[in-house]
Amino acid sequence: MDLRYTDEQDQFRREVRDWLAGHVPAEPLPSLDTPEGFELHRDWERTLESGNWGMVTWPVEYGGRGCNLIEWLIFEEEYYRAGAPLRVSQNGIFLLGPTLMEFGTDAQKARFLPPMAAGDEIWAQAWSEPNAGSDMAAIRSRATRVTENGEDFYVLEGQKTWSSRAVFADWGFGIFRTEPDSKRHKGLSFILFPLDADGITIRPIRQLDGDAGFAEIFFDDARVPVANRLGDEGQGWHIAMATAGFERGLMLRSPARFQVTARRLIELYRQNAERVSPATGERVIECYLDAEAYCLNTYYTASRLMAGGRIGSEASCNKIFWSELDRRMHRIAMSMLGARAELTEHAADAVDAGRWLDGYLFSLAGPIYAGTNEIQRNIIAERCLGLPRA
Amino acid sequence: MDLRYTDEQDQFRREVRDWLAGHVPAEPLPSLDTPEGFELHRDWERTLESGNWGMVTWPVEYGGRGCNLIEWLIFEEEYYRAGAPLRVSQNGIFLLGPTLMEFGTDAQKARFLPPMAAGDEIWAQAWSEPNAGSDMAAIRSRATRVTENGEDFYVLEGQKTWSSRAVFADWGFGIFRTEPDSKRHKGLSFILFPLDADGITIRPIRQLDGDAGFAEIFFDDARVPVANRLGDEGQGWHIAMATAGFERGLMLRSPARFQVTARRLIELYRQNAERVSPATGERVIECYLDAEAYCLNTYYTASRLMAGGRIGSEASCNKIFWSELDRRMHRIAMSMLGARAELTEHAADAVDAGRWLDGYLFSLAGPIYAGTNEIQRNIIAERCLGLPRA
Amino acid sequence: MDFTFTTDELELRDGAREYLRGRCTPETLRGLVESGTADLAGWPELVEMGFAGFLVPDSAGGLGMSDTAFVLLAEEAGYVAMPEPLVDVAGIAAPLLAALDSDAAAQIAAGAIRVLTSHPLNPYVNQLGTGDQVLRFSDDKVELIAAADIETTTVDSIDPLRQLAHIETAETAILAEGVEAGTLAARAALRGALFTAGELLGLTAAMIDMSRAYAVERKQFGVAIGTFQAVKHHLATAFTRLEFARPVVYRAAATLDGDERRARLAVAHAKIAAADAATGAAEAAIQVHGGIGYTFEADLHLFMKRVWALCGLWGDRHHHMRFVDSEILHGHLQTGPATTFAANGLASGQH
Amino acid sequence: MDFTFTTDELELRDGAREYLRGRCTPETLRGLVESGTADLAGWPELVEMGFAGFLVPDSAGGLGMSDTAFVLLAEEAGYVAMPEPLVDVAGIAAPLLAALDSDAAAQIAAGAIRVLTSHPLNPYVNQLGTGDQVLRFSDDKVELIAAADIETTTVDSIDPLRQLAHIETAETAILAEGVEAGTLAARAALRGALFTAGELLGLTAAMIDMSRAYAVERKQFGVAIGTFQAVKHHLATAFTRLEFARPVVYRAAATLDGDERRARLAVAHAKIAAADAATGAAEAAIQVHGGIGYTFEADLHLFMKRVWALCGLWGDRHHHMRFVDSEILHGHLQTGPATTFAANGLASGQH
Repeated sequence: MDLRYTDEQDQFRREVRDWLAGHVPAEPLPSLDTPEGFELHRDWERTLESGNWGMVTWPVEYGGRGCNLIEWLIFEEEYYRAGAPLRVSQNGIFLLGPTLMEFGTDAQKARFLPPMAAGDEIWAQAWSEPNAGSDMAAIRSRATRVTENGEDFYVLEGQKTWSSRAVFADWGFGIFRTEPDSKRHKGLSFILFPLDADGITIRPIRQLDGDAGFAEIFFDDARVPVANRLGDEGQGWHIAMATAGFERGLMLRSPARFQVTARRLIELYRQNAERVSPATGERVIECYLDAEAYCLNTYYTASRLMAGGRIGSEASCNKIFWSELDRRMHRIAMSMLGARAELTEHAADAVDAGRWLDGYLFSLAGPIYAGTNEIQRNIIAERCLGLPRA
Repeated sequence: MDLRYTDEQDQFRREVRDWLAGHVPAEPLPSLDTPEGFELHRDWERTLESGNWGMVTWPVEYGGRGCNLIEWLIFEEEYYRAGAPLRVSQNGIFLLGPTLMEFGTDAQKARFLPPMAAGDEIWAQAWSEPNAGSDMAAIRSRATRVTENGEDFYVLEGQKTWSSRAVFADWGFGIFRTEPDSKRHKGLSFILFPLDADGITIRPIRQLDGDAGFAEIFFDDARVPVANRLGDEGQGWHIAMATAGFERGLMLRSPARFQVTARRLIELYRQNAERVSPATGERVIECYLDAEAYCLNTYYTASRLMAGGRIGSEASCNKIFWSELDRRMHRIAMSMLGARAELTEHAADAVDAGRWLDGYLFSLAGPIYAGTNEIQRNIIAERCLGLPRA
Repeated sequence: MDFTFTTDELELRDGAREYLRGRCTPETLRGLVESGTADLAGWPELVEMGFAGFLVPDSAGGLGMSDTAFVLLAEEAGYVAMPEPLVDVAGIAAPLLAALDSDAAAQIAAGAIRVLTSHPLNPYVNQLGTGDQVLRFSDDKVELIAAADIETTTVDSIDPLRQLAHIETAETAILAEGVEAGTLAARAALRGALFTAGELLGLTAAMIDMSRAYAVERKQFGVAIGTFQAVKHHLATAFTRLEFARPVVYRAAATLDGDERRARLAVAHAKIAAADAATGAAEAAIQVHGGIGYTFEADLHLFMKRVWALCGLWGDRHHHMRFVDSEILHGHLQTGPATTFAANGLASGQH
Repeated sequence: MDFTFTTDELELRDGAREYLRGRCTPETLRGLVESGTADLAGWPELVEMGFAGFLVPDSAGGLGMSDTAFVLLAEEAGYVAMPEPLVDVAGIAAPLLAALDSDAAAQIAAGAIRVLTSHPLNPYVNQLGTGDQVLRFSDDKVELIAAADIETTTVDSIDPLRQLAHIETAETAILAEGVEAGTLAARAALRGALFTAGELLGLTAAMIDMSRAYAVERKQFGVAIGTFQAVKHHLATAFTRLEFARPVVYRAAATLDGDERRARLAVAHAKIAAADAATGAAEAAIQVHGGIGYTFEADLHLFMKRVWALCGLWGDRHHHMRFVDSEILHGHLQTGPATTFAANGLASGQH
């Protein structure tokens, strides 16, 4: 155990820091859930890719740098430290990307990964259905295989919902029932589809802040080539679980994100120390310590993975930890804002340009999406602790 | 709504206060879970009764004063304010007593209530069985009716557990299966039995502090007259639920008890203010406020009951509130004691003679006994909020 | 010692409940949100119901009801997330103007004018419309100002039914100055915090009810999600907090006119307890709702947003907690059994 | 940057685990409790296993292992609620005496003597037996005292396997004075808090495991109580806290010799995180156990009581929290991304 960075790691950090210092937009971009903001974020992805920073852990051939996990964490630290924009491409680069690496054919990788890293194709996830929220196996959308003019297609029918980015994105991925009368986890396949295909309709859903952060997707006789299927037919659930694992695992919420929030919370506390209640400071410290713990746990896990270990069901602990920490930090911040907590980014008086309110809204979704924390606790109890299913 | 005490209420308070000032032992009594302590507590009950203070809410004919609920609360406030001993008779006066008033025959009331109020007969509860903890309906102990020499008896067979006070008490009460093959809530009867009867064996159970605060009771061909049955045969569950209602309800944990703890906690904080962490003071205040809230809620409920209202499933809220508050107050106190938290009453250095540790141990049982807080939350969700049973 | 509401008070509450739940439905609110403005055309009807003059004496055309009863009304207004400025106009301005023998109280009761408030504790005025007036409190002055004389800047709240404005003005009519003004401002703050706590109780009850309804209806894993213990416990905890916050708020209302420090302490407790119950219930509610609670499609968001706004009004948790701290930990107020209603009874060792 | 244990360290851990779980079973502990004394006759076996000289250099007959590895050993000792004073003797006294070139280190490693500690942070000495010695730290002196020269008063702990004593003595051998003594006392405090945190991790894991086993076996309402979501969630929460406390403790061990303030901060975090995880797990465990957890009949009580004792040792939560407060809120230590391992790397803006 040696918790010092190597010279090479320090060198890598310097390189990232220098590049970001020269490229991160001086002003925060507008929300990526607005038309203008989405395109500006896409531009930012292209800028990143121009420096070869699109997805540093990917192999060079797909637009990456072949970085290991520690380098990835260093990259993320510098990224958040620099206040760089949110990654509009996150559904692609953090979820679908790793899935493609593991399950995709060479042709699929070559076709999809480079434009994903370049921001040329932005991906939406399409996990949920109206009756398949936390119960992901209750999928009803169908993909029926047909042959026309010698070409094999899937005809997609049904509905997806809570599809983040779908309002403005280019492509979507999700699982569909390819075996007609199959039940639950069986007979599902993982399929990629262009969002502008005939037969696909997008209905934006207005989220708490009024923006259309997600959408419903309706499929009515939408056709995609069979080559858009990832993995084997019927293997959809297995692949989706792997993808969901990435979502709950290391990459979706890198520690730097929460360390930035903890630092801002400390600043907010200092500005308000005279007026807040006596416990507030310690509550802030507890958040700082937990953000540190999350960072330490991530480095610890990354080191073990690099040494050949595997990440298992304990990834569910991650999801619980960061989501509840994030909500707590923003709850405390909201409390410190007092009568100004309700102000949006459009209000001139809003503290820190309304980012605390915005962050609180977002943090409330944390314990819900990617499997509610109730489901995650069930998973921990059943798979890590061996308690019986009900 | 008028939250001022009447002159008569003030007068009653003075009377209680004066009497207690002249009678409460100067030194705390030893634990009532020791042989010596038990008898000293019994003596105290006799002293109380000598002043006609055994159970002030009971009718005069049974040794009471016919006080209403507000007077009862005033009595309790003065009782805790004076630092008077724990009520070793509580299973009798707070649980069985009210049950007898509601379901007992005149003969039963006349036989059992006066010695109960006088401390001459101390009662143990016998609710649980080894396989019927939170699942109270899983009772297996049997009472078989037999006639011998023209007299009707119940023959008791089986085992009870977690029976508080049973090691030293005189009588016990519990429910037994009187209908041989009955299931769950049916076929049970509520029976009173002398603990020194032939065929009854008491095995003390050592609790966290090392004292035998409860016991197992084994029944092996133990005979009690049929007249010891409370209510009708088969009505046992109904009566037990009423008794359990008293346990969760107003009387078992009167607010004064927690207000004393909150006040001591404030004192402890003041003594340690220089060394404790910044949040401690506010956590103490939150306890004080919750103890006040518990007091207010009790007065509010008492007033409604006096105006003809009834207490329902929301009594489960009480159980949750006081038990979690009590644990929290003692947890904070333990934290303030630092390296001296582990000291028992036998250690000369123990802060406040080890009462905080003792109280913490006791508080850990709060969320468990009288129906775990998990069960209470189920009850609230199902009966107060109408959520479906699993 | 009688901690119950009178039959009159309960009947008025029931009437208000029936009226508000019929008129101010989630559909109504949704319509107001979509139209982009909190249309307050319903005010005359509220006046007709007697709400505007609820605390104005009979002699000035009001109902002459008690502060305690007004808490019940505020609860009902909270339950439906009513956007109209009931607390400002009827809870604070009207009785204060009545106490100052101002004609304005009768005018409020009659619906001729609406008087909003501006107070150092609150940086903005809510729902200021043409024709309204503003009662402005500051350290040493209480002024009554006509909307026509006010320059306003709109300020955007996350609650789409709150229309906030910064106000600036020169032309004013001074109602009180110096010490009297300070006393009036303190009284306004007490009433503002108390009645806001009442609204928070109502909002909390509404969020629990709508979550309960959703948990009964929504199915996952083949059963209603309300069968899951985690869902039950989220709502049972929220319900328990609400049950224990209510009497705290009612006590504050019933002792508002008693000993000043005790009243201030009771109000601080009320605001803290109601805000904590509401904040906790909002988080439980969105967790029970899942994704749909995160959207404009469910009603929940309107109630949560109102909660977040009201928590900061008339003194936030920090403001009130610091007062409790100064009295309890660093002051000499007696605590323990027999002190809760001390200022009204024997207790606290006078004997 | 390598946040993994070496194969050697893990193998030593596994060996210690096998040995301790075989030797120090709940039945053994129960026997010790019933006999009314923590019989420490097992110490020679611990010496033979190399535990006593774990941190003593090879040259002095020890294993010469790292602080990091000792944390793993402390975890295993905590997991079985081992009563012997491993942390005192092997974790603090031995390496400190070795660093002072005292022969006593080799004697500890060889099992010839046991040296306990007395420190201003801890009011009592634990497990002091005839023939032992005490390393006493104070502000300006470090002394080594033979038990024979010590007057002791027994002090009763709720943990039946902790045998506490007040000590008083005149005859001492002074090992260090002045600034050096202060430095040594501070180092002892760091090690004491760190290794106690390690023990707390082990105790936490043990309580979770025994609760898990009980929840699988115990039936209520016709099913194992582990099927109930409330039981699952109690234990899942405890498990999550433990998972996130572990790397915090390991980091503190790995950086103990680095920058002094950073090391102090890391140890404070370790003690806080481990104590919080343990306290929470103890409450979850007793809640899952129900009544039986409240008795001497289940093993749980021995583990809970040890937790309550250890939380107060080598600085309680308040002590460590105040240090964090002074550094983070009121100091100038940089926080945010890239500062966690700052003293060892680039970070914190040197570039």
